Amino acid sequence: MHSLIQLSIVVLLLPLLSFIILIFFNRRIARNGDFIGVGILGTAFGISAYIFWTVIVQTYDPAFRIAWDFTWIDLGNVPGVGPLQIKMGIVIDNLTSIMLAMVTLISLLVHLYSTGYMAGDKNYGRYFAFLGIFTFSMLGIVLSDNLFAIYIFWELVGLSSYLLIGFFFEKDSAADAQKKAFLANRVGDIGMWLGILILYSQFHTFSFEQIYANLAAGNFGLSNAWLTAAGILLFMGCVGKSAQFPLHVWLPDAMEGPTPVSALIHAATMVAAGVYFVARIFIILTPDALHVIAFIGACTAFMAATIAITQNDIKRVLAYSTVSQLGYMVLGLGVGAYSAALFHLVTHAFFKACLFLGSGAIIHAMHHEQDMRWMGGLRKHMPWTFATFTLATLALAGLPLTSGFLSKDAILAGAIGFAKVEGGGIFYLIPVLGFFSAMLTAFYMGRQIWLVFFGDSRTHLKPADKSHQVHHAHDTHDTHADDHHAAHSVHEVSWNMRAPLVILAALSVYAVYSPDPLDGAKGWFMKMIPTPATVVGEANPQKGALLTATAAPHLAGVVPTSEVPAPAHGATATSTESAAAVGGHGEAVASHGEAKGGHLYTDPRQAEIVHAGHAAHYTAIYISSIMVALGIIMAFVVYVFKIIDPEKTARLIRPLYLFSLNKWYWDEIYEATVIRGSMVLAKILSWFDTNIVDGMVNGVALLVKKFAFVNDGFDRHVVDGMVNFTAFTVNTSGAVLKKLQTGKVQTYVVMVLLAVFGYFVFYFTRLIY
Amino acid sequence: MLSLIVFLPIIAGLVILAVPSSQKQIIRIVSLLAALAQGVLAVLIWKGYDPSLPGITAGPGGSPLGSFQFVEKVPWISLHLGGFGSLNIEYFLGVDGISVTMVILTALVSAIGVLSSWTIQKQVKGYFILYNLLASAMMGCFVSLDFFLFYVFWEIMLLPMYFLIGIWGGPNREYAAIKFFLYTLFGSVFMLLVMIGLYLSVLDPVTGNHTFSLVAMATQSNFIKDAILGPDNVMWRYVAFIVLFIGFAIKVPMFPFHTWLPDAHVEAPTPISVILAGVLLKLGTYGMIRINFPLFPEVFQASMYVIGIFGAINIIYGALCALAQQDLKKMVAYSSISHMGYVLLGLSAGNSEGMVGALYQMFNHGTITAMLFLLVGVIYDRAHTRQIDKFGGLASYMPVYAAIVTVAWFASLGLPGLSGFISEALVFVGAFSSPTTRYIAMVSVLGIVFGAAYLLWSLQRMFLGKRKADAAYDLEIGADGHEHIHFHDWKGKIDLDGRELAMLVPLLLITIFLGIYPMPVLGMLTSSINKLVQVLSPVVMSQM
Amino acid sequence: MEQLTTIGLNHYLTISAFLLGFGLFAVMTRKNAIVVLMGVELILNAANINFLAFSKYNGGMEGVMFALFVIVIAAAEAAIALAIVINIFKIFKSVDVSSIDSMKE
Amino acid sequence: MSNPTYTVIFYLFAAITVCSAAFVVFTRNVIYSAFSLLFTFFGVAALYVFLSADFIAVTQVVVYVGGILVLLLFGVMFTNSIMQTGQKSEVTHIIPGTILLAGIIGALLYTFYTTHGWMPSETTLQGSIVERIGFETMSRYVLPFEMVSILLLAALIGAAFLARFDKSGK
Repeated sequence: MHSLIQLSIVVLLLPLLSFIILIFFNRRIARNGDFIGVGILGTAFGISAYIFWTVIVQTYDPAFRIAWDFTWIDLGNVPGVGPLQIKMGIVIDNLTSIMLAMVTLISLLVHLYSTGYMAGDKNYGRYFAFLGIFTFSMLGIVLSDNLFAIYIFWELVGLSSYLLIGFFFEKDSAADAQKKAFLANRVGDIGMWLGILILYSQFHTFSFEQIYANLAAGNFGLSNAWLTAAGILLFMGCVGKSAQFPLHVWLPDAMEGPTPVSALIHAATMVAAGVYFVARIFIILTPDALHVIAFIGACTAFMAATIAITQNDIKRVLAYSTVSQLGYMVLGLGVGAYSAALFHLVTHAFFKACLFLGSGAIIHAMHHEQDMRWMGGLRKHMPWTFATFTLATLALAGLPLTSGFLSKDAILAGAIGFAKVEGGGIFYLIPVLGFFSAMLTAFYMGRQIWLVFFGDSRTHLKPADKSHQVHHAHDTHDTHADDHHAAHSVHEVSWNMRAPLVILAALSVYAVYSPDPLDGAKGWFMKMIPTPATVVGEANPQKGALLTATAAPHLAGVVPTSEVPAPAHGATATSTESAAAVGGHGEAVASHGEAKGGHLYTDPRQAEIVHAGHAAHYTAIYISSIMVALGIIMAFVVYVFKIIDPEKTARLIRPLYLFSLNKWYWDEIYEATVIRGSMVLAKILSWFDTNIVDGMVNGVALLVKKFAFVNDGFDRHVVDGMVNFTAFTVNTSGAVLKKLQTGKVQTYVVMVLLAVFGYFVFYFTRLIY
Repeated sequence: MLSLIVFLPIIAGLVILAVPSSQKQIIRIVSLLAALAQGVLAVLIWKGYDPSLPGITAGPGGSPLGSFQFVEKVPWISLHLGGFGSLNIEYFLGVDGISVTMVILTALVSAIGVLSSWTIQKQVKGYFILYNLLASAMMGCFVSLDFFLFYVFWEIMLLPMYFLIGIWGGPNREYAAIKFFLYTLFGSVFMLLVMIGLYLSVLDPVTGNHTFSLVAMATQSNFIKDAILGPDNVMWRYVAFIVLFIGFAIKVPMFPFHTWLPDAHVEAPTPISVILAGVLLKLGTYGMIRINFPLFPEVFQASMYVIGIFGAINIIYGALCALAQQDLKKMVAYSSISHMGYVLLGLSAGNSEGMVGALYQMFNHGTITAMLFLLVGVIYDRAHTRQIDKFGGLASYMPVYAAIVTVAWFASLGLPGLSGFISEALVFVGAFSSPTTRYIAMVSVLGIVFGAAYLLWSLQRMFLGKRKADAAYDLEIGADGHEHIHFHDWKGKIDLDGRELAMLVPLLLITIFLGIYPMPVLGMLTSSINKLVQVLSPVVMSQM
Repeated sequence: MEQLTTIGLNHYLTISAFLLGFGLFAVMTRKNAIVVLMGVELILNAANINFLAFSKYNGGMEGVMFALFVIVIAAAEAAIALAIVINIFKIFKSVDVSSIDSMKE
Repeated sequence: MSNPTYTVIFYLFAAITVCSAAFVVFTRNVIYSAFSLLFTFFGVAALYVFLSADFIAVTQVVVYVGGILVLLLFGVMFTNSIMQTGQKSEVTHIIPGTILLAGIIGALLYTFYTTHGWMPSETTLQGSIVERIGFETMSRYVLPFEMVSILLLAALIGAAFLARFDKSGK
């Protein structure tokens, strides 16, 4: 076993150890054992930093990969399949080591921060235990080398998120939020699970490598539609975890959890897991699946941005910006800008964690006031928080010289290139939405900065009864008295909450990632995380043909620069030929980091996109800078110079304003359709079960007819099943026959004689005929 | 060995018979000792079991030896009936991978059941005698390889169950008991007919005369070609399969025949619910695997699709019904209907993954649901109500209980790291891999979500939030200044006491351990299941 | 005409048939227990007529003896029956047979 | 024997019997039916004489008229006082009753007049049969005779027991 593997296993198990220690013994240890959590995470981070160093810095190789696995379940010699084992394993490549370092670092910082933020909570120790198990499962996702393991840790992440969101479980809102989060994730997970099943049913393995190999060899037995379905279904897991468009509703509510948790889980790591997973399965995604992913990402980015504009809760604004940024990443993956998306994942993790921790500091300082409308003027009181928060904001808005600028522009460039390659039209919607969201991001972040830090304190403006104003529950020990003298008692937070802010802010500077403040592609990250070659292009001949259909016309335009005739891009193109085709694009590819990794895309479409994406780099920079500038200017116009009064505007476009304020009514829609629907269905079925299990056929009719009497029927525990039905029939027949038994002797006599007479008649008729 | 483990409880019952009924403690201890001894024997069997031997069908030379283990085979009843031929019934015990896991489960659950019967105060003597009889019968069903013997144990099982529900049950107990009894009897009557039919159509390859031996029946070549249930009588074979299947499906319980389960569970006392859900339901599916499928493989092949559909209905229907329940115990009952649906689905897949998953699910459902019912019993003892809405905020006041409930609930909704997940996952893997049941699997995946829904919802309503206005307990400020709760007329510990922990912790540990490393159980299953799949596969039938 | 003038077996049988029919009618239709008893007596008489008629035209004594016994038993039957009727009257305060239907379930 | 007077007398008694029987059945008044039953019994007794069973005829008169009819009248007296209208007794099942009355009588007559199986033997009973009855009773039918007497005794005692008014009031 490679030493790095051993180390990574240690890293994986350390947080679990911390969980086990703390969950059982936290009451018996001094300070409820928070130092144990911090210490263990420190160690874990140290080890993963060493791994990072060895993998990224020392062996500077894009293709670096070591793996190790063991047999977990041995199904013996299965008929029709042969020996069948389900293996668990660990893989370490550049992506893994980067994620490893990132997760442990942020987790460590959050642990540290929490020692200040959560001090004095009655479940202090349990909190750190939960952080431990979360880190454990997150590391599991990062390290595992097969779909099954990822699914396992995926669910475990869901569990720990459930536990942490509902940490203040006495609050009903928290309890609702945790349930909502878990269920929304479950919905995504079943999709993911089905995707896994589709792949397994063909290859009888869960391991990534073997699935890649089998697909590349074209062993996929089912039709191509199934493969696309598998891609989209797997992506559903990401939709759930990283709160993409239909299932994003749980993330904002998840802000009920403690703020450091929001920073760790709902900004930096867990939500990023979805993107990480899509990256892992990136090369098995068919173009159709990628289109779906791209569009969902774009929609998410745009929708969340529009919602974020009008939110008043400081954490909710950040939450929606998180959703929006995740949309960017997914969009990036969808358009094939693989490395850019992952780049954004890492940069976003840092500056968003910084933002959340900063907001946590603010909330802490403001005595658990979360409504931005009652803040303001904090600049003077908390300089550190202000500085770091602003830097992170700039990164989020994507201003030059920040890390966010590099990654976001790379994604947008990829989007433009993608739209070009796909032949424009509807596909241009994706970059357009991207740029528009960039502007909105700049706008609402500017708004937030201004409302929170500038102007002077508006605490006194806060109405005494805030239940009408604020739609979310506040922390339990939050009284009006606090709010009123809040402005005076506001003070900078202690060092253990300040240090993480500084570190994270420092990691939001461009220099960390790339020497060139304008081009992330020159940085080590995008060199180390090259876009892998897809395996589905050539895995399915018919798909290959389809590809040329889409790509050929565009290629025709490119051909003059390339010496290779267009047909070479056809399904019949051998890898060397199409490699030449890509090589035909000359220095573009050379300057493009992938060439160093000896990456030659055998799939013409992918080659096109990568190239076009690079070509569009500067266009993207220009446009996005303009949009961001626009956004910031708008924010200034509205909130600094007060040229436009937001209230007036809101009244002016009230429907739009409400639409955004109420988050596009997604919660209401789900409440009305899914939740209500399934509850009603459940009630109906249980009524159906209690009353008419027999006769499925007319059962349906009865369901519809008696729909109104469901609850009424509920109370009556009437006959169910055949047993009582038979009893019923016997009863009625008895009731009918009972009429004959009058108990009057004469009636019996009559009957007897009737019988006798009947016999007579019968007898004589026999005689006569 | 097997005889000992089967009849040990009955011996204990006889001992109890001698004890004066005033000595409640002695009676309890005697049956506890018997249960523990059974457990020890089960562990010995587990140790001594060689997982490489497949079982299912006879070994080389048509004799069960070399395929089954711990075989005990002596002629029991052998009559010469003149023209009818001769009636040979054997006392024939033996285990293979399928039964040995169930034997372990039975021993475990009955031991737990005895512990949880400690609170029974009414007619302790009679209760424990019946209980031990029940334990013996269940164990006998799992180890007997002679159809007649199996049938005898199967019927013996009904009687104590009827009384245990009907005497020690809740307010509506007679109704529930009668319903249970009628349903199961209805099934077993048909079983009797099929059994006779099989007897007349199967020849023992060794002795050459008719036999009830399931081992001989499992080999299609032992059937007389033109006998009533011989290979030629396709129609009768279908009829026999369906009738037998219904007989077992009632025990499972499968969808249209499941209505006895909620009533029985709601009325039955906690230990009996534990036994019922933990072991009895498994007998249905065990019967299918041991008798129904291998004896009529071609019919099974033809009806996979139907079984799968019923499995899916069980999963989703049960989950939805559970979602609508107000009574916690009824919810758990419906959840076990839903979970048995997974077993059916896995069986209908007809491939190794699915069947291993189904068997493993049987085992896990045994432990997990036993845990759920015990937990329901705990709160019912304290609050004398099971209405979910009568609680709230319990997590603050009963932390240990809340923690264990959380683990159990998550185990039941199939959280990875707990045993339930692996079995469900394997079931789905299998069901999806077989083209027959692929779409069914795609539908029944919904069950995962609904399962999570009702469990989390009940968890929230009972444990999270604050005490409800009409809760079944009061709040009071304790000596240490913290809030405590106290239930009316409950003298004992508010949180779990030693006995309850002794029942719950072992199950908890088993659930977690098997969730992390399933091989100790799966390892015993695989070879038998692979053999079974071979027996059921169309290839084998084509040369039959 | 000769059929009518010479009295034969059938004449007696006819009478007995009528008596039987009337008796049955009484038993069937009359509500008063006493009248029902009278109907029974009519039936018995019809039977007796048959006995004697047959025994005469057969020249045997069996019919006669049987008629004798029948009469005796009829006497016993009447006694018992009336006693029962009186008891019924005591209990139900009526001899309306149709009102006595405690045999119904 | 074709003796006109004989025939006429026979028809007379037959008419008495049948009509009085019909009156017994069809009248609504219990007392009337009781008395017309008296005529029926007489008529039947007369027919017995025609059947040359004089002893039976006497027995009939003694037992029925002297015993049973008195009993019946007692019953009537006990159960309802003559004065009130309770003597009227309603009818039930009138339709099936009439149908059966007609049907059964018709059926019987049809049988009698279509059956020629029984042809009267030459040796019909002639003269008085009293002593033959005595012989038969003491020789061949002695056992039935004794049994019947015991039965009668038991019946009478039982009847007395049943019919007695006891103060306990059952």
